[in-house]
Amino acid sequence: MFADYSMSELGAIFAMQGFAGLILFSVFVLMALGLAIIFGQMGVINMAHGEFMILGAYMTYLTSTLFEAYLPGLFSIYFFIAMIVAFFASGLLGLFVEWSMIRHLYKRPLDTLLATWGLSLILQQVYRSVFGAREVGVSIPDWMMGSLPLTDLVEIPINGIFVMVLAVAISLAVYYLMFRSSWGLQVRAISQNRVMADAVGINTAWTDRLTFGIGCGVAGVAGSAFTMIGSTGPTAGQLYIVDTFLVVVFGGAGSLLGTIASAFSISQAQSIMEFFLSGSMAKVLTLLVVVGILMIRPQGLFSLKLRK
Amino acid sequence: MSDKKIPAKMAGPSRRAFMAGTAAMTASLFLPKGLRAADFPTAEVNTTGLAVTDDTVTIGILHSVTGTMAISETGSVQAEKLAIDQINAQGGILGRKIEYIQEDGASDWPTFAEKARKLLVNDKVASVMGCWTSASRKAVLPVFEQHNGFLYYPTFYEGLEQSPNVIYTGQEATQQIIAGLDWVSETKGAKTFYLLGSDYIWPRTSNKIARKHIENFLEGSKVVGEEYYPLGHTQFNSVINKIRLRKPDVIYAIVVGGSNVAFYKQLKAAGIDPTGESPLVLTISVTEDEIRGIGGENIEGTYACMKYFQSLQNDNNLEFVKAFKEMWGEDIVIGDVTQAAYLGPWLWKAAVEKAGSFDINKVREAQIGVELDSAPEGYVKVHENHHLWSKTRVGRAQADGQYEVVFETAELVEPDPFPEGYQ
Amino acid sequence: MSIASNRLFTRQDIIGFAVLAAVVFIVLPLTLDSFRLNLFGKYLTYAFVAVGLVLCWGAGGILSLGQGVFFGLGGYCMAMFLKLEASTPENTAIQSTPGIPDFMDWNQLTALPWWWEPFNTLTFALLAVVAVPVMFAFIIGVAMFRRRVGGVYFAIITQAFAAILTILIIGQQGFTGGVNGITDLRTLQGWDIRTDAAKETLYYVNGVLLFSCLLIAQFVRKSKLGRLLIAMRDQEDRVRFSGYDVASFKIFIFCLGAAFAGIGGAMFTLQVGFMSPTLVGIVPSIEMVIFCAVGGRLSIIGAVYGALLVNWAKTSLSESFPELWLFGLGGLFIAVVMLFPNGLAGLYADHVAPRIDRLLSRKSADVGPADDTARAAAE
Amino acid sequence: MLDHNPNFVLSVEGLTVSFDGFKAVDDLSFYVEPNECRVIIGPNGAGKTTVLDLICGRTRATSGSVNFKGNELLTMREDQIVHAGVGRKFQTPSVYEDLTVFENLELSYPHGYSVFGALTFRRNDTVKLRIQEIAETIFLDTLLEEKAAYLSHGQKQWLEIGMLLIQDPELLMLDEPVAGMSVAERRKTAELLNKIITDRSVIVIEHDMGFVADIATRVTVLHQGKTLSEGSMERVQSDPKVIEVYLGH
Repeated sequence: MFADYSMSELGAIFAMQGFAGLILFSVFVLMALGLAIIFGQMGVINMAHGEFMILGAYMTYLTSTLFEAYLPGLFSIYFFIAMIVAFFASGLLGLFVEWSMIRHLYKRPLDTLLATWGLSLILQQVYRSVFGAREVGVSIPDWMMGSLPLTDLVEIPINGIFVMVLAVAISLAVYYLMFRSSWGLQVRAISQNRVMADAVGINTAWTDRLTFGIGCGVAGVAGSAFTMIGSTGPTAGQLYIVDTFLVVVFGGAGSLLGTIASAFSISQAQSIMEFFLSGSMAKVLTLLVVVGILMIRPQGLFSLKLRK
Repeated sequence: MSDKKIPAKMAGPSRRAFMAGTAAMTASLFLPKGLRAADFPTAEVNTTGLAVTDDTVTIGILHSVTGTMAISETGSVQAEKLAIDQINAQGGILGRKIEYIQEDGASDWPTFAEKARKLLVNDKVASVMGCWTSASRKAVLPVFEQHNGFLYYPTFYEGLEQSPNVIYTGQEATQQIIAGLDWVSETKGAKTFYLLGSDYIWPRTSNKIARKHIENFLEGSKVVGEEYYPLGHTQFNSVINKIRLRKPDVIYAIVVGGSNVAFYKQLKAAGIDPTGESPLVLTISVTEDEIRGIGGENIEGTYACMKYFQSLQNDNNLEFVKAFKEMWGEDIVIGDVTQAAYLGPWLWKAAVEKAGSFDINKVREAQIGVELDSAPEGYVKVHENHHLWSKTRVGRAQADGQYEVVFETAELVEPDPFPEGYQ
Repeated sequence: MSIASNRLFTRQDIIGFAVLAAVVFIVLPLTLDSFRLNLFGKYLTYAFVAVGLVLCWGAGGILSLGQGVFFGLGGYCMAMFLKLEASTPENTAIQSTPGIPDFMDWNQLTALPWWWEPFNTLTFALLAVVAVPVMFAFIIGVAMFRRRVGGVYFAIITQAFAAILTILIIGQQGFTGGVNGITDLRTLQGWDIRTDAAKETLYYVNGVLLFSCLLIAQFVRKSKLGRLLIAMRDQEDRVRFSGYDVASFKIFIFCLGAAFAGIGGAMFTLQVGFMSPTLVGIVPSIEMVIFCAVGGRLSIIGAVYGALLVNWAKTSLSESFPELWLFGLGGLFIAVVMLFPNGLAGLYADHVAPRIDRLLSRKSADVGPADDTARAAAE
Repeated sequence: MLDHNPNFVLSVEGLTVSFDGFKAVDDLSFYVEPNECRVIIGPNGAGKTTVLDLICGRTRATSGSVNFKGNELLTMREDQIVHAGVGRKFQTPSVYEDLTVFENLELSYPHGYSVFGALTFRRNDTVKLRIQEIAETIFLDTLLEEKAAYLSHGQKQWLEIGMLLIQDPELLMLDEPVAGMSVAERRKTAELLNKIITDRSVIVIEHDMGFVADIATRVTVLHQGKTLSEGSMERVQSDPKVIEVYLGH
């Protein structure tokens, strides 16, 4: 298939395809980080994860509308405000959901799956009632929708760079929170031994709530970022759920590094296969390979071998 | 545009005068005042036990208002309700007000079948305005054929079907595709095409027809790529790179739903701005409705091939748009399918009044050849294959989310659901 | 359970089966018109899946989010047979290749694919309805349970299977009918399945099959295998170190659940008249779990009521409040999980069963043990 | 290994397991004779429970050999090891709380191990008699109808021992059988153990030295995954290395 092309063209295409893979990687990381915190550290299967993301997207939409109406001069930077709004909106909703539902279900992880599925249905209908059944168009500042021509042939989409930078920033923030803050220490302590954590005076109830809230907040930021590349509608969140769970499970629950490694390998596999095969088959093959590997290595890529 | 004067078969005496006096669209078959239900005794106009009383007739509306398809089907529901309101304002059909029972297909095909059965068997509705996706139509089709119901189906679709129990008010594939390809080939000199679609029957069949047409009828043209992505796919960077590699003159895109938004945003961000027309982007799946989600600034410059655009400047359409906005709000937009859905109740009304009966067999017979010269899209006519004769138009997307019409076929295009040479 | 009596049915079981039989075979047919009866027939096909889930999930602790895969496979096997019967050369004369299903013709297939050929025989198709889902379940089960994948992981991987199969069916539309599914099914060995009379007959066939599955499920639960499942759910290692090959029991119960689901799928195809990938995917698979949870994850009878109730609620809510029924459905999920973890069966066991027992007997040596188990598990 | 010494029921040789580089059991060897009651003691983290886990197949060894009556256990599945005649009681009582005492014992009755066997298993008089007999041995014959969840901690321990006894294993491994018991229960348990260890080999992990002295034929002291000392109770107690480890502990 490459016979007709010059070396420089091929080089350019491969560079851009590599970049496409990296964007996909960043998208996966953003999708999965929030869930990795919630599912990996707390064992809660949050099927409403996609709806938390979409809440972030809707918040971005609202912010953009407000800026267009009242602060048109600052429109070009509204996106940063929108991400903060998205974080707090999804995070607060997360806190509320934890308080009202999740905390009663910690001993029944499979039941969190059902309850959060119910939650996702309700949220979808709320979005539909509030924002309408149609997708909303989120206006993105012009500077974010362009591309950077690196050479004559290689063009890099700016929103791709933005997503990548965001993925790195959020990964670092989560890493810092989990491994360098006292909160992170508490979260890890609870995930290892809840009873003991309670006994040594950690406020497990509050830590759990905060963890869930932060996980949801991160999802909100991801949703906000995805307004640049995807659609914002009541049911858009469901598109992400399978991919997200597979990324987290494939990485090995409980390991943030694993989540990132798994996002990298799945995105690269999918990106490469998409280039050489047709889209649908690439997706099926990627899923099959992931599931196949999970069957051979159910604990995922990264997991501690523990003494029972 | 709509000054094509074809005499309506049962036109009332002072049609022009009436049109001036009402905001509602008038069907060419409007009955003169004075014709009341009493002139059409229920026992005579309803011999098969449909839900027709002395002053009402009940029809069904069957679309998804929940689930993933609600996004698309909402417009159709609105258009059908508008048409019903307008017909009632004019005195209804055979002196009877239209009442409707709305059912939710919930974006789930078995549910569509279930609800269709309910409407036909339980509610005995005289006709149904409904369905959007091919899958939902295929699901309800046996139900309509078994219980002899009558369905007005609004969506442009892949063709390959001609049921005695369905009137297809949207375009079948050749009506939508061929004229557009000819246009892009003649006026833009396009030679190479990259076909892209969501992975299901409509894009695949449409692309099959497009490929046959490009390869067999457009001299020197060829297809340089054809690709499908799962419904709901949101990552198109890889295919965009493939498109760069193949350097087609035209990207022929039949992407639907949420994927649409992702595709156009990523296309633009990757530096393929449709306004540059290199490559030119031609689609048959993006109406004004979809542009709202995509954002006009992201799709500006894309060409769409439809039979109707909201921006059509004819009297019928101006009134239609005005009435639609009055009913559903100023910022509403109207797409091709919405307009086709609007035709359903009017076509049915025309057929019922032509037949002088609600009986489905009589309506079916009367429906063939019915003409509306006051449809928003202009004059249309029902072909004996149950599809509509209609024009094909090409529009160029503007930043404000509307299309500028750049081309329309001189004549009505004959519907051909089983096109020879394209199989 | 008393040592002396290890009977297949306790008194409570007999009451449960009798009442259900009365509902399915007498009350519903007498009170519903043929359209509603057909709807309930459709709901009952989901009950097959729910009963299988009681065995896998309630008893065995194996939560599969991919039961739609088995339901769909069973349904597709039936649909393939019916489609071939409907695609006679006369019916399909307008096609380029008459005699093959219409969707194949639209996709430029000129001959029936080899793996469709056997579905010309009814016997093969009926066998396949059970065998194909079981084979899939067996492969998944061996791969997962031998490696001791369980709990959440199993749930998510089965969910991924549902996603994969849906994409495959939709993508390979020349062979599968794609997103439209296999539609326009007409006759079974010449018998028109679309008539009201046929639908009524199918309703009873469905009921009888459901009761057969319930009896099998009851037998399994009352056998030592049933107790082993409960034991495995609580103390898997103890079972293993009592000399049992835990994986083989899980594989068995998973396959049994798949077989039930396959039968349900086939009956769905027959009663509804088509099969489509929307029944295979993630959403229906989770909904099927909900039917089971609402009925009571530990009660096979409860599961049937769960399937009936949720679907009935879905239909009537969406008829009266089409734009709001998701609130109701979502609220139901949450309520069941938070407030009634043992579903209808739990409510029955807590409030109704004791009264019935008091009414029926003074010597209560035989109080429904399954319900006690349910309560204990909830604690 | 191949030339299995019939004098030993169990030969453990060079047994090693490492978790991410940490060797929990390091090149361990010991031998158990028929009818011997071997007690393993050692400070926390010495690898006692891990040794039992390795023998019964719960943890996979990194290297070494465990030979039981000519069978290499390291390559066998858990259930096969049980069928070979090895029974294992866990440290925390693991009984099926949702089932009755009777059903707990019934599930351990060595019959109907396959799927088909479990489906067709009949609760006949032989089974009932055997369960009754075991229940008497473990002091639970009056509680057969009781849910295991309602038993006291000590009773659960006995029940689990009973579940092993009903299988009549040739090698019985008990992990801290009297931990958490009241004095009265402890006495009864010692009595029970003395009764059941007479015609089989037993490996016991225990901390209670009085109890150990009561039942042990030989004692193995583990420290950091290795044998520190081995022999009779008196010999081990006077071993200076053992004293140092325990006092230093």
